This record gives sequence, structure tokens and C-alpha cells, in this order.
Amino acid sequence: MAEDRRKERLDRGIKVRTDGIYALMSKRELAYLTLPRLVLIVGMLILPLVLPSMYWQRVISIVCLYALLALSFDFLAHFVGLVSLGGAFFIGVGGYLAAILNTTFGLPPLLTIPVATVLGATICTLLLFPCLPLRGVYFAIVTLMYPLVMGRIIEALDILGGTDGIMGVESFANPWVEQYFVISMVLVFLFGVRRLVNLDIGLVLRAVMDNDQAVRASGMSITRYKAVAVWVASCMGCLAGACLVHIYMWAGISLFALDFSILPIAATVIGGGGTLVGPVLGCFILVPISELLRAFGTLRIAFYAIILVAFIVLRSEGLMVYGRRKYHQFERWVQV
Amino acid sequence: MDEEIGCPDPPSWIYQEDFDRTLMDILIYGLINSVALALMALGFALVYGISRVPNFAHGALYVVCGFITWSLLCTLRLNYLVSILMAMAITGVIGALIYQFVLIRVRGMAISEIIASYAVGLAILEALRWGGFKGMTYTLPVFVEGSISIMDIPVDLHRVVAVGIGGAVVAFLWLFTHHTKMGLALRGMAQDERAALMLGIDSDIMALVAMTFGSVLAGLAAVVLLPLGNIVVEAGYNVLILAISVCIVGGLGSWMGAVLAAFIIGFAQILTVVYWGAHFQMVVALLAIILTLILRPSGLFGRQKELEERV
Amino acid sequence: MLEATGLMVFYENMLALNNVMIRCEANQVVGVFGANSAGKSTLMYTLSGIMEDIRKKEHMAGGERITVLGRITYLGEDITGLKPSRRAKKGIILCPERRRIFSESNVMENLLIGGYLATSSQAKETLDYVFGLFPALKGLKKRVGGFLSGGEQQMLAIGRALMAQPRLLLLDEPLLGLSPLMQAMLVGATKEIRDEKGLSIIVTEQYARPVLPIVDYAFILENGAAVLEGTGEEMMNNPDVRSAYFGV
Amino acid sequence: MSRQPILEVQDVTKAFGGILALNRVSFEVHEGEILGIIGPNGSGKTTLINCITGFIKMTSGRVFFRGKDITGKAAHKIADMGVTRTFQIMRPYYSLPAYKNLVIPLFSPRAKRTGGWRGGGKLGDRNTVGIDILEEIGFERDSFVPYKIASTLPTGYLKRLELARCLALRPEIIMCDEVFSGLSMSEIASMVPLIERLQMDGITVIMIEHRLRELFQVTNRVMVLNFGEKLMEGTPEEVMTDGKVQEAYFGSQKVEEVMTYA
Repeated sequence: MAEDRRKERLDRGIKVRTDGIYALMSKRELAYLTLPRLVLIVGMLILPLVLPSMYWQRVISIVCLYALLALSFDFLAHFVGLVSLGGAFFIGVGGYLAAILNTTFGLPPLLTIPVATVLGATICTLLLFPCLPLRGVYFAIVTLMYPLVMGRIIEALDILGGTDGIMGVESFANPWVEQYFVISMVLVFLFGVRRLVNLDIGLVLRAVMDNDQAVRASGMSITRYKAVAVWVASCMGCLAGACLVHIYMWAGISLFALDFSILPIAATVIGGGGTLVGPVLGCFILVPISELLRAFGTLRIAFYAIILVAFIVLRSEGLMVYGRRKYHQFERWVQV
Repeated sequence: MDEEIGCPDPPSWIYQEDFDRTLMDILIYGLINSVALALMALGFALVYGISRVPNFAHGALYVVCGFITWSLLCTLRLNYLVSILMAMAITGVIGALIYQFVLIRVRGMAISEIIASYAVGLAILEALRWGGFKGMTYTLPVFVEGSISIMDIPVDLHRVVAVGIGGAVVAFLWLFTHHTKMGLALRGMAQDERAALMLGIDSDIMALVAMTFGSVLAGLAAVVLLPLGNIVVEAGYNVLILAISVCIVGGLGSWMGAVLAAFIIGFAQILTVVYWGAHFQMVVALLAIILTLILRPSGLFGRQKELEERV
Repeated sequence: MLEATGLMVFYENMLALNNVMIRCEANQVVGVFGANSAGKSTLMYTLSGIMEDIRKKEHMAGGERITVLGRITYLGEDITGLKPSRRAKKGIILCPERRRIFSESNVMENLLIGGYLATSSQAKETLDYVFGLFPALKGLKKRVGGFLSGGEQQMLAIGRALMAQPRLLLLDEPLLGLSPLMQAMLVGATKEIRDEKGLSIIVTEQYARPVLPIVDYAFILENGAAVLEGTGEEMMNNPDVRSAYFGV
Repeated sequence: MSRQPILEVQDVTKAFGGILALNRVSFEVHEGEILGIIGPNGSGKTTLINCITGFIKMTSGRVFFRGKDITGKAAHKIADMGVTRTFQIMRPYYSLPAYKNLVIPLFSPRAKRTGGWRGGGKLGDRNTVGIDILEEIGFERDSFVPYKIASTLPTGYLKRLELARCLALRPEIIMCDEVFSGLSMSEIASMVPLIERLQMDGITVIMIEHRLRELFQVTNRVMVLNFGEKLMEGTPEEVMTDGKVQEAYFGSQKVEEVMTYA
């Protein structure tokens, strides 16, 4: 009889132990704690080595750029409570900055990327500053509008190369540099953001998300903390944009295209929001699928969308949320 | 998904030829443009206002209805009115199916809802594109041929009819949501779904009704507006962006606000076209949205901030 | 009229209701008393079926797993696991904690939305009844719900629930945060509803004292379990209960 | 008294969509005092606190804190000056352990300056300071209570946590919005000495309450609001015997009866 029993979720004993300080006591527990991280790091580092062609290596780079965007989205949405649909805005600002720095001022990629990242993030934060008091879906939509406006302005005023874009941007020294640079950036930001949200300052950010009234009552300016968070997030976005420009050797209006806003969010949804690893995983699923579907020609996007819907409907909580639960907890039937 | 799908083009229903640059011109075409925007936005506003589902497949439903009408009319050679009604009904059913099989699984998770409905819309539009609906060859006939002149400005009759239909829809919606049991129940659900559940209002069925209704409205907008231009897949994306913009400026969930916002954006667009050129049309529209929100954070008629404050 | 046996509700592994047995006869006022987080609201949600909705939503979002065990029979019919809207149709209407009125609609619309299940003649009749019961609402017909005071909101919430033609009315902490005057008024109104409409009412409260005079039978919840039950008088005479719940 | 009041409220008016929630309310509080504010529901008590602390903008009127005009300042700036408040609907950070709840206010500039309640002007480790504050306010230090996730704490502790959040700022004024409501008899009994402690520490307290018996234990000045207007102000005895208050607040019931189960 299902009537008098229920399924119970329990933390695995090993999880309970490794939550404490005793983690280093046994190899098994050490492995439990570090193995997932090692698999991730090693996996990402050897990816360029095992993949056969230049084509797929390029795909890896693009995946990583999307992963950075997805990370920035996940961080803002689930740890600060700002749902930003403006991934393309970050990409565009970072990308154009890098292109200008490279073509006009002749800086090498080694310099353009960090400068574009920091400067771009500052510009993005300043431009988004008036929107920070907006809540929920209103913030989302305004950030969605930003990249569209930028694209239109560049087109209408015919500045920054207009519809032709800025051409002749220097590429990375060689494909290996390119790939290992973006992969290491993903790893750095993944673990960096994870660290950040677990620090006490991360708690404050989370408090801004679910309890802004109480934060105000504590004498702290919410807008200031939101601005800091947006700056961190746009750093990731602008970095991705700058890299993208150097990979494609071109900056154009399509940097502001909706794709860069939507795909990272889709990746976050299927990967599991609030897990930080989930969005990265999502990108590693979605982008290659899109490539594999090229055989279908124009129908590609339709198939792609259907797969996306299937993921969302069948595992609505997200892959990593599900996976993490399975890893840390087990289930059993108990009599009551 | 790396195809260019982004920036909407200037709406095709505006005459971009010679603007006489008179006040009347601006007034009349502003009115027409505004009604067109309102028609496009109402379906989206209704669905969001009632079920809190942001239906990002709205644009796709708009285009689908246009294509179905075209197919019924030109392939099956049905009567124009019959094809229109059938097409709207079919669009409604498609909307219902989308809700029943996709959106119902992610109810209450806003981001998932957006992505799921957007993906469904994407699938529909791209399937249509693949199915061969591209190019400029698909047009619907206007309802009424000919034109009249209002204050010396020639306006073709179809546009006059469109304005009439727009007005009728708004009036109908107002009556529906204020004076029918179903309409009131829908409004209740929009405000507090669980409280509505406690009163015996089945939220799933209501959301299904709202979605069907919203899809029919999208279809209606399509059959009214598409005869003014060609049926193209890109219209789906443009309509979506415009509908969202209008709803946001008006304040989400308030379709009366959406109507007002349609007028603001509609006139802003026409004024821009007249004085700055069509290039700036979208820039102005988008900037208008951003500015409105910064000045009035929940839209013109959004849930009043004071209500939220008063705990 | 309503009988729930062996009700157990788990939020993940946390036991919110532990083997609760509760019964309500026709035309009775049953009180359920207990401190905060004793499980009063959980019980009300379970009886009205809202728990089914909460469980569904939690499951979709990958949140905690909610398990509901036990049987609820209502008018001789097993309604365990029935959707909340179906239960409402059968006459179980919950008037929730913190009132949850529709804050953007005006008083009249709130009541009309409540009348979703009623036929138009029933609605008209009940509308008159509600305005007779709470004359204060009459002058506020056009006022938006969010601008009402706590007491007015509570009157509206009860009126709205009555519009749904209940046969069993569940009142979840109706007196919470109200002034003594308002409390006395609402308690009086509750009794009037029972007497005139012939309803059964289950009312939860943290402090039993104000509602005790109209309660026929009472249960006391502690940490999710029904620890004590009896008629109002029996309760009043129990020294432990007096000090803990009646503030005497 | 010739002293300057610590908080002076002049003619505060607030209109919500044409309805006057507050109509020209004025009062003063002196340093170290406990002022009670009572009134029926909807009489504007919470709105008054919201206006003073800058959570909503008042329609007209002025508020002075130590002679300085703080009208219309942002909520966080007012809190930064030491004018703090609790919320009627408690707003702890539910997903965090109790002591981590205090880490957040301890990030505020004011806490950094003052070091928190009892802090000597220098902020130590936030976790330790948080636990210290919790201990002072009745969380048993050696038990697991300060480490429990806030959502699992009983209401009594959550109310204390609300107070603790104010204390982390080392406030000059605390405005308590119904700290006794929703508590059991014994919890209230243990809360009363806590309020008295605050007074002994030199903190000015403004209390909105429905539970008159306990309120009158700690305060000797009460203000009555009704329909957004100040009905009267005076000692508990004066208030309880006033005819207007009787009518507005207690109806036909006897005062003693009201006192027991308010």
C-alpha cells in the first residue's frame, strides 16, 4: 500500500561528514569532495586535445564564451535577484571596446581584453545604473531593450563602422592560446563567483535579493550593492565580448543580437539555475547540439527549439539541481 | 541559434512615402499606428495579466494565424470571412495546446516560462520558414477596397475598419473583465492565484482559457493588420518585441495601460518618422520604453506602488 | 460532516502534521487552537486541498517533497487528493490566513469574484446577506481592496468566502492582528453565519479566548499533533490549557 | 521638559490614493523614553513608522532627529543615523542561520563605525559579534539555537532576531511594530524584560502594540491613533479612562476584559 509509506530523502553519510572539518580523514571522503571539481577542471582542460578538428575547437571557444555569459546571468538572477536579459549588451560593449582599442589604438589582444573587460563593465554599470531600482520582470525587459537600442543607434547614426562593423581586428596568437585562454577564464570565473557568493558579502547580495526591505532597514544602500553585482556580472559579459571579437576578428551590430541574451538563459534553465555549474553545463549541451543540427539546414532552429522545450518540460528543475540532489542524497521508502 | 533574429524592422503598415507633414497626417496615422500596436499587444497583455505567463510565443501565433488564413483562402479557396474565423479558431487551439503540453509544466517559474514559450515560438516560426513561407508573395486581401478622405488626407478604408475593430476589441475586453463571471474570475486569478483557488476557481482551466483567448486575439490582430503588408516570418519577432514594449510601458498585467501605451508609442513612432526619418523609429520607441520605466518603475498603469508599500 | 483521520503532512523529512484526527459535525463551530507553527495553517491547507497545489508547484521547481497521508471524508465521500477547486465546488471554502483579498480590485468586485461558483440568484441573495452582516462594507463598495484596513479586509474576506456558497467554512486565524472591538464584532458575525446559514465552521486561532464562547468543540494542536480535544467547556476547565492558550 | 526631543514629528500626513492614512500627526519622544502607540487596525500606526523611517514618502509634514531634519531621506540613510525599525511581518533572512542573519546588518557603514551593540567603536569578527548580540537578546549561546536556520526558528526567536537586526546597528531609536503579536503568553513574558533592557541601555523605544497589558508594563506614555488622526496622548491610566478611546478601540467591552485577551 502506498497509503502508509512515503519516500524519504536523506543526506548521504559521507556528505554529512564532509560538511564538517573531517573531510581530510579518509581518501574516500576526500574524493567525494574533490572528484566532481577535478572532473570538471580536467575535463575542460583536455577538451581541446581530444577534439579532432579545428572546427570543433572553435565550437569549444564559443561554448566557453556563452558559458561566461550564462554564469553572469546565473549570478545576477539567482544570487542578487536581478534577472538580466541583457547578455548581448555586455557582449556588444565589451566587443566594440576591444575592437576600437585594437584597431584605433593598436593595442595587442593581451591588453585589449583586460581593458575592455574592466572599462566595459564600468560603462555597462553606469548605463544600467538608472534601472537598478526596477524590480523583477521590469528590469528584465529594460535590459532586453538595451542591446536593441545600441544596435539601432549604431545603425541609425552610422557610427563605429555602421552596419559594416569594425573589421581587421587582430586574432589570438594561435588557436591553442585562444582556447586555453577562454577555458581558463570560465574556470576562474566559475570558482571565483562560487567563492564570492559563499563569502559574507555574498550573503549581503543574497539578502538584497530576497529581503531588500530588511537590508534598507539595516542602513545599507541596496542600489550600491546591486551596482557592485552588476559590475561583476558585466565583467564576465564584456570579457566574453572582447574574446569573441578577437576570435572572429570583426565587431558588428550582430554582437547586440538577441541570441547572446537568450541562449545563456536557456542554458541556465536546462542546467539548473542557482548552481553556477549548471549554466556552464547547459552551454556545453546547447551549443554543440546547435552545431550537430546543421545537417537539417533551415529546419535546424526548429529542432533546436523543440529539444530545448523537451529539456525544460521533462526536467523543469534543471539538470544540475537534479544531479546535485542525487549526488548528495539518497531516497528510500519508509513506513509511517 | 546564431541566425540573425534580433532587431525589429520599422513596421510595414506605415506609409513611408511622402508624409505631408501636417498635423492631421500625424493625428490620423498616429491613431492608426496606435490601434495597430494596441491590437498586437492586447493578446500578450491579456495572457500575462491573467495567468502571469509571459507568452513569448505570441508573435509566432500572430504569424501562424496569417498563414492559416492565407492557406484557407488561397489553397482551399474558402470564403474570406470563413477562413478568417476558422484561422482564428485554429490559432486559439494551438495556443491552448501550447499551454496544455508545455507551459503548464513550468507554471510559476518565470524564467522557464519565458524560455519555454520563446522556444515554442521559435520552433513554429522556423518550421514555417522551412515550409516555404518566405519571400514577398504572401498577401491577404484587404477587407474593403477603396479609400476615403478625412480632412483632405486620403485614408484607405481597411485602415478605418482596423481602427473600428481595435475600438470594438477594447470595449469588449472591458465589458468582459468587469461584468462577466469568467472575466472577474480571471482578474481574481491574476492577483492571487491561490486565493482564487480557494474560491473554487480552477487556475489551470482559467489559464488555459486565457491562453486560448490571447491566441485568438493574436490571430485577430494578424488578420486585421496583415492585409496592409506581406506575410513574412520576421513579422513574428517584430510583433513580439512591439507587444512586449507596449505592455511594459503600460504596466504589465494592465491591458488598459497597454492601450494607453500603444498610443504613446504609436504617436512617438509616427512623429519620429515624420521629423527624423524612419531610421530612428525603433530607437525612439525603445528609448521611450527605457525612459518610462526609469521614471515610473512599474509602468504607467502597473500595479500601484502604493499598494505594495502598504503592507 | 467532515472527518479527517490519520492526517500526516511531511515537508521533506519535517513532520508538519502528525496523525491528526479532526471531525466537524453539521452546523457545528469547531475550534483549532495552537501556537504559531503548530500546524494550524497546514491543517487548513490540507483540508481545503490547497496543499495539493503547493505540492505540485514544489515538485516542478525541484523543491522539497511534500507528502500527504491519511484520509479526508466529507459528507460520506472520500475527498483525499481532490483538487482544491473540486473541493470548493462541494462546499469547502477556505478563508485564508492574512486574508489574501484581491488588493487591486474594489470591494464589490472582490465579492463578485467570490461568487464564481454561485448562480446569479444565489449571488444576489448572498450579496445582500453580506452587506447586512457587515454594514461597514456597504459604504466601501468602490474602494480598492488594498486600501482597506485590516478589519475591513477581514470582513471582506469572510464575505467573499460566503459568496462561494460554502457548506463548510474554514477560517484561518480570522482575528489575527485585529483590535478588540473588531475581534468581538467578527466573533459575533461568525456565530450569526452559523445560526442563519446553517454552515459548519472550522476556525483556527492562536488565542482561544475570544472565539471560545461560540465554539462547540475544540482541538488543540501542539507541534503538529492534536494533543487534546473536547467541548469548549471542557477546555476551559482544564488548568493546563487555560494557562497556555487562554491567557487566564 | 526643556531638553531637545530626540525625535520630533510634525504634522505628518500621508494620503493613499485619496484616502488619508495619516492626518497631521505630531508627537515628540525624548531620549531614553518608551512611547507606546495604540489604535484600531487601519488607524495608520504602521504607516506612521514607514513615513518616519523613510520607507514610504509622506505627503506632507516634517521629522526631526536630534534637531536635524530627516524628512524625505532615503530609508538606508535614516537607518544609518540610528533610527531603526522592526517589521510587523517579520523579515528575517529565512534561508540563513540565525547568527548569519546578523552578519548582514553588520556590513552596514553604521555597524562598522560603532561596532554593533556594546561594541567599542570597532567591529570585530562579524560572526562573533553576531553571536554576542544574539546571546544578549536571549539566544542561548551554548545551545544550537543561534546556529539554526531562521525558517525553522519559532516565532518568539524570530521576533528577537528582528530586534537583534536593529541592535546590530547600535541604534539610538528602535521602532517596534507589534513585537508581541503572534507570541504565546510565556514568550511575551520573556520579551518584556528585554524591552526594559533596551531602555536601560539608553535606547529610545517606540512600540506599536495591541497587547495593552504588557505594553503598559513597560511604558508610561501612550499615544492613541484613530483613522489616521491622533486621538490623545497620556499615561496608560488616562488613556484607558478616556471616553473617546473607549468608543473607538474597545467598544462596549470592559477594559479589564480587553486587557486580558487583547
